[in-house]
Amino acid sequence: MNPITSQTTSVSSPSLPLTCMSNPAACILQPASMTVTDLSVFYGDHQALDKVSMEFSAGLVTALIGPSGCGKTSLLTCLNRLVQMVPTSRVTGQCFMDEFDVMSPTTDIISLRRQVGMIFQKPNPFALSISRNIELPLISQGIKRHRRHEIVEEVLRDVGLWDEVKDRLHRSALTLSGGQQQRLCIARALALKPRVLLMDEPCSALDPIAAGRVEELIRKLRSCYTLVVVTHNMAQAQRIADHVGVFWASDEGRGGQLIETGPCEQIFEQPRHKLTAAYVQGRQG
Amino acid sequence: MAENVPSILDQGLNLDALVDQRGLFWDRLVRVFVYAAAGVVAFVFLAMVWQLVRLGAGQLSWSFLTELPQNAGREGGIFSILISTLMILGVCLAASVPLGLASAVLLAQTQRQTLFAILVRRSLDVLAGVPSIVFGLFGNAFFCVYLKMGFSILSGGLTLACMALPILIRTMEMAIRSVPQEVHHASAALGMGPIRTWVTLILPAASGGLAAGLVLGIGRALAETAALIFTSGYVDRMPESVHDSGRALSVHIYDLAMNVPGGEANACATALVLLIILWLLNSLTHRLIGRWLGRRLIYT
Amino acid sequence: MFNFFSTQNSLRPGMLVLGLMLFAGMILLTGCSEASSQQTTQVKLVLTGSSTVAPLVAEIGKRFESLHPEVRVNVQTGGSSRGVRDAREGLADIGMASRDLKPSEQDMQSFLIAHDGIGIILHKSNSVAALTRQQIIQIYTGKITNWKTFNGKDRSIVIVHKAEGHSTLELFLKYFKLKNTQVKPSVIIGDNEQGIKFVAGNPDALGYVSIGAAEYAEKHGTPLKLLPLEGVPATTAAVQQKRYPFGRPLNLITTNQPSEWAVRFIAFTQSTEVDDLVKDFHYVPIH
Amino acid sequence: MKQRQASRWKSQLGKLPLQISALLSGLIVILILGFLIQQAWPALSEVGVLRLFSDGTWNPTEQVGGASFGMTAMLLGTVFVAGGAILLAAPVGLAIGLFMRFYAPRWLASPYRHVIQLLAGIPSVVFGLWGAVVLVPLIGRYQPPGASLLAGILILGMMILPTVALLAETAIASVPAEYIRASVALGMTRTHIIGKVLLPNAMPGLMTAVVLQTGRAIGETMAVLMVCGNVVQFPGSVFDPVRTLTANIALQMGFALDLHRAALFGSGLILMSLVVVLVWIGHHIQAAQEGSHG
Repeated sequence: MNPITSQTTSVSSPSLPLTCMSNPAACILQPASMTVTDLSVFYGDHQALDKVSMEFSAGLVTALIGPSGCGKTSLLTCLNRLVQMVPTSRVTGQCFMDEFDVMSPTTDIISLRRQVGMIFQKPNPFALSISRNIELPLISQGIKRHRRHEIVEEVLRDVGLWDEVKDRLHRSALTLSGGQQQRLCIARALALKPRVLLMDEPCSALDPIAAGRVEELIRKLRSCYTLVVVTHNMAQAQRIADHVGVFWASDEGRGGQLIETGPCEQIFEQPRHKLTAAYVQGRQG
Repeated sequence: MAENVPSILDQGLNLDALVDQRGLFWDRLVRVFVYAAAGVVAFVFLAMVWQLVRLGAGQLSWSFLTELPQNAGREGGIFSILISTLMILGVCLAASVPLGLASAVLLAQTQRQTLFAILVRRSLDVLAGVPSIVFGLFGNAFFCVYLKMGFSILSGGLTLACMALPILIRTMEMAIRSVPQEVHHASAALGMGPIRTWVTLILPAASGGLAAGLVLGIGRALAETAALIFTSGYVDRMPESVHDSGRALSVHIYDLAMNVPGGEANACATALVLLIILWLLNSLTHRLIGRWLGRRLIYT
Repeated sequence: MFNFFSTQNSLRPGMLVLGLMLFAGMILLTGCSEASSQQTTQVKLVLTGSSTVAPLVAEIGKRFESLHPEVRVNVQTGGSSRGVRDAREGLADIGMASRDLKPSEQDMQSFLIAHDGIGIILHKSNSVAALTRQQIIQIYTGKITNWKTFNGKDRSIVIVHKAEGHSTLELFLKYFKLKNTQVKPSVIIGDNEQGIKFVAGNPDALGYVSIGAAEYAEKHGTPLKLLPLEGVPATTAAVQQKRYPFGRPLNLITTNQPSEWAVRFIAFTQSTEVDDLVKDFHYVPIH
Repeated sequence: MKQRQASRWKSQLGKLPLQISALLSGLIVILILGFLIQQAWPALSEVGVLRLFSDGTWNPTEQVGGASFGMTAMLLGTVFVAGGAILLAAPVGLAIGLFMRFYAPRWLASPYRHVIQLLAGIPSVVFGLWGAVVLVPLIGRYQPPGASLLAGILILGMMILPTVALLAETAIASVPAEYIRASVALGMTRTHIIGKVLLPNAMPGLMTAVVLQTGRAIGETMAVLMVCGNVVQFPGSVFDPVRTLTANIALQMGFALDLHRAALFGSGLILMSLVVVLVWIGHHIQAAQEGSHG
């Protein structure tokens, strides 16, 4: 029995605790670790990522840093196979979530995406009401209405949005501020009880105060979820990450490569690769 | 028909910046021509509408809409004509909307220019240009004779469906394409299946544009005459089923104007009814498109 | 779906409109299909053919329907030849023709329902009172082009001619021994009504239509007048007395094995019960 | 395993109806073409394509001396009416477009545009009605019979004018505002800007509009049928009546038989090929435009 396919039933089971965060010990679904091996991504003739191998440890925050256009987002979209929505895309290499093959053609990608949530750079709530935004994915899992309402409240409390929006749950999500929208998107992803959460520059479209709140949220989510965060903000990476992967575009046009990976302190204080040192210091100074 | 929707969003250009140079011959000549054209066109069209109103308004009343035509349409109302028109429209929409929507969804989904998509698009372009009388010929030969439907509302409605299809598909595809790609991504990332994504997110988001396309299609179908004369016929009785022949509003106008001495007044009155319906639909389209554009702006 | 609307009303007016329209369409269709299922128990008589006969038969059909509610009579115009053809091929139960059967159509049987004639019509304001046969030929072949020749106004003659395929045209050409290529028309019209309408709207026009249709229009205030032909006034009375030289029969056409209801309908059409309708249309009853 | 395959199956199945619908929509043109050819075949094979053009007159039912199927006069009638209408509508429509964009006082531009939009929605049969009731008697008063080439050109021109004007305005509006600002900054006059900057840049859009509306004028039936007089002849002047191909079909389709009917489908084929050529030209203009603008 493959947990990727069994996920659906366990989520809808009423015995499941409402949330991990209020009581981490009650997590039934442990955060999963993810491993990629020799992963390359092509868009048509263009190669975006070149033979990347790395591990994202369960329950830890891994930050991906590096200049623009070096394949960080491509790597992220491989982890939930969103990459295949680009019609010309092609992926080689392997990717595992715990011991299950993500890239296998027999994988149920719907179930996969429910376990591997994703937050985008630009907040992208649907043009629906706030509560509807969270409920919609739950409806497609067949969760009953009263249960959905409980989940909406729980996840909105988790992201610290409940007190701000509880009186206008039926107003359009587009009336929220950018920071609120992004937290709503995180809440929407959490409602599915993912084991891994991918974040593509989640704070870059937000003002510093809103970004601070999202960052705080990320720290709170640590240990309940495996988090993979792409960021351009060195200080932020330093604040939130346990592990850091540094990417660099290769010179031969073969796309981005992973040039260094390691614990956060090591990358920022004793970088081994000279490009890492330059990049980290350049940005810091 | 108003197939095109001119710039609803003005580009914010300061038009007062364009001025004529005083006394320059060409500037003056062009200005005179432009103003004269605008004036003459406005005058001619206002005269036309006014004459229709003058000839037809006297006949308009509630009973005109609710009574059956008498004496070849000279007297009485247009009730059976309205019902036939509605039934023709119903058949037309029932056939063209599902087909059009499905085709539009498919065409909007194909990001790459596959041969299939190119061929379908090109043939729809040609279909959009085919004269309505040719649709009439085809409808007569195919639906009435070959499929043995005879002169019937069914034949007429299906012929109109073929006519309305290209405009439906074109506007619906535009509407669907205007939904940002992020919605697809967000939905996929949340593990929602394609069917649910389309039904609960994409189509509702595009609904304004879809409805506008639908209204445009209805407008085209309502205005059509030539394709209907040889498919749905011109029996002015109350149709009992879609297998009966039925006379559409536009065919009624034609018949009263050309074949009925003393039918002008009722022809003009019927034309006024048709114009009012079409103009209501037109303003509905503009509302929908305006709202739809407005919502798109929130997205981007 | 219901939930969707209840929470999203304000956000989705387009969806609402779409839904309503589709809903209305479905109601219409179900209504139609119900109506058509009732239809199957009914008898449907289809008549096609001459546009001269059609309005009369349509009225007779209405009366027939009121006597036999299970029957529905559908009348479509399309010219005499088409009427004969449709009846022969079974597309119509009965054909209508405003002429006799041609030698090539002897496999069919015709049933006389009324007499009619073809009359020359002018606008009422036209001062010309009579034209000889020769003069009409000269006008139609373009040798005389102005009303001045007949002491009318100095206006060119607008010649109204019928479109190819109508039996009125065939009879006209036959009667005046003309070929269609010799005729130099100013305007081509389709049905009788169109011709009457055109002449009534044009003081310089000259045309030829069914006498019945013309008299009917004249009586209802249409400004036109019928010219006598070879000294005989073009009236229903003259047709009735068989004095008018340019008369024609109005026929119903069937195959040699007409259906039961077709026979009953034809019998009804030929009966005295509909003489008042025939007279209303200014045709001449056969009795 | 089973569940996964089922879900793949489902997504494949979901796409199939869409493909079938799109295929059906695309096939309608083929179906129409096929049926036109099939129905026209007796005329094409027995009479021959050549005779459709070489026969001097249109007398498909003539008993004495044999039928003739010449469509040249009607084809010419179509060309005259449509050509005249577009010659009338194109300059005036352009002027209206310019008026709405650059000349009309601010308070007038928007209501004027709205009126033009309403006019673009008037069905052709209403134009025909007005033409038959008002315009034809008016012309007839000066030059009988009134129903004439001129009436056809005027009515058809009026009919396509609003759409030409709206398309022209859209084409003009699509010229980047920077061009105009730059021209204004250079002190160019209004006519200069329009003639040297706006029109050359808007030309592909204008041409597409003209081509598409020519197609519409060629295909128009009802309005033309009601005002043109429908005599098959080469018109000697604009006051002579003409018959177009479309009016010919509408006039005779109801009772045509055998070869006559087949010949009418033949004329439908001619109309359709005219339109295909126009659509093709329109596409090339558009493609050239997109090519030049990247």
